Amino acid sequence: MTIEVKFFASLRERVGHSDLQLEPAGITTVTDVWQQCTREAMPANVLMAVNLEYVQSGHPVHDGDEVAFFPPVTGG
Amino acid sequence: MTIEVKFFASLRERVGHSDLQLEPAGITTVTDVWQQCTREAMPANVLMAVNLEYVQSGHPVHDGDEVAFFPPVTGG
Amino acid sequence: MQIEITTDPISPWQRLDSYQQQMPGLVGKVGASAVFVGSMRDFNEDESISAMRLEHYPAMTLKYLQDLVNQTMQQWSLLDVLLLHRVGEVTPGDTIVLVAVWSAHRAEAFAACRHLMEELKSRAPFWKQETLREGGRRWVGKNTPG
Amino acid sequence: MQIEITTDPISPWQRLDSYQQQMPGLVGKVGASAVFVGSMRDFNEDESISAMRLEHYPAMTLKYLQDLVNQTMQQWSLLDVLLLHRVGEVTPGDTIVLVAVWSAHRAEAFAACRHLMEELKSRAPFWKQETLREGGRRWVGKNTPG
Repeated sequence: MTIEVKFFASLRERVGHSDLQLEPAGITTVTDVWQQCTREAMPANVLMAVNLEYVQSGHPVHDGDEVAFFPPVTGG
Repeated sequence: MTIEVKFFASLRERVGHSDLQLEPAGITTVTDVWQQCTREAMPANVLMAVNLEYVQSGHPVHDGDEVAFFPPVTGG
Repeated sequence: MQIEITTDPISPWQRLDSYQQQMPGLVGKVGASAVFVGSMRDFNEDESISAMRLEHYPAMTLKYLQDLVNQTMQQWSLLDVLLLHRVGEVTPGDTIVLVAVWSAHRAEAFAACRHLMEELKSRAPFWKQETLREGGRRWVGKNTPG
Repeated sequence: MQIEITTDPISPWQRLDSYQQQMPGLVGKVGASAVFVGSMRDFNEDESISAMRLEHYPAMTLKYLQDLVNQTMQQWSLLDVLLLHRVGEVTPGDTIVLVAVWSAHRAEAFAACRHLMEELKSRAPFWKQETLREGGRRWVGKNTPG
């Protein structure tokens, strides 16, 4: 299995990826996922989700999880 | 000319009139209008209008005015 | 802006659809619409209700609502308002009141729609008399604050 | 209860008309409906806007809105909710969001409709990218609190 990573909107353009698959080795938290995907610093206002639920950057990540990073939402 | 008096809803049924014309002689305030129309005591929650605007019972009444008495409103 | 007091049944969504088609100048200006529709329930204060009669003070009602809508449009910079109120005989499910406001932003739309309804319910001279399913009629005593 | 995220244009009043005709069991139970419709403006932050693209995170958006609607229906004892949100390419005047709630009394309808909109705007994963009339595209930075 792998960890599925998604980026949306302006963050997708900034990071240059919309979807990535990561090997779980060495990954413990959401912060680890970010650092394996990009050398960009994590923006202060970034929002994060694991398996479709909002989490904070220290949230644990396991093999098979879906992890998403995105900017402040602007729907409605 | 005369003073036109109107009663609405439960107050109309209680007083027994929907429209009355009063001679203006002896009428100074809304309270005077009430007392010329009925021997009923004025209910504590009665609402009053002169010329389509809410007023209090001491409001002056002049010849040609339209005076209305009604219970709490229940529209909407 | 339109205010109407009517004895005819009100189809709220069809009225809104046709009303909004007549305001093409506001396309692109409106960012928010807030609507409230009040309809007749078949149950009130522990009794089944089979019908209702809505009485009003026509000249004062219209004046009161016109003043209220004008003041509200100014206070919240609204782009348009539609206000419809039914009078006469109504049955459960019938629309009694429709208040719709259009504005640039949502905070104004929500606040103005709420304000119009609370003022209408506490001050506009309408009165309801219910026909009870078990027989008899009764006047509704007062509106509860929203 | 219905939640829909769609690339098709939304005709809000026609959708409400057809949706409400499919809830005959609630006739006489509903005393209040509150509706909010958000539509695209042609001007934002000092710029004329000619078009907009709405991106979303499909699986999370749907889950977030389902959880939100369920929690809101319980909290305010709602009888029904309809929530529609547009995605993809939109132009000024297009409906972006429709939130409609049905309840027995008006206080619950107003509060629940407002709650749904504020939560949707602050938490549901949608993003807007505007096309400026003078050329270029820009991401909308954030929603303002209602």
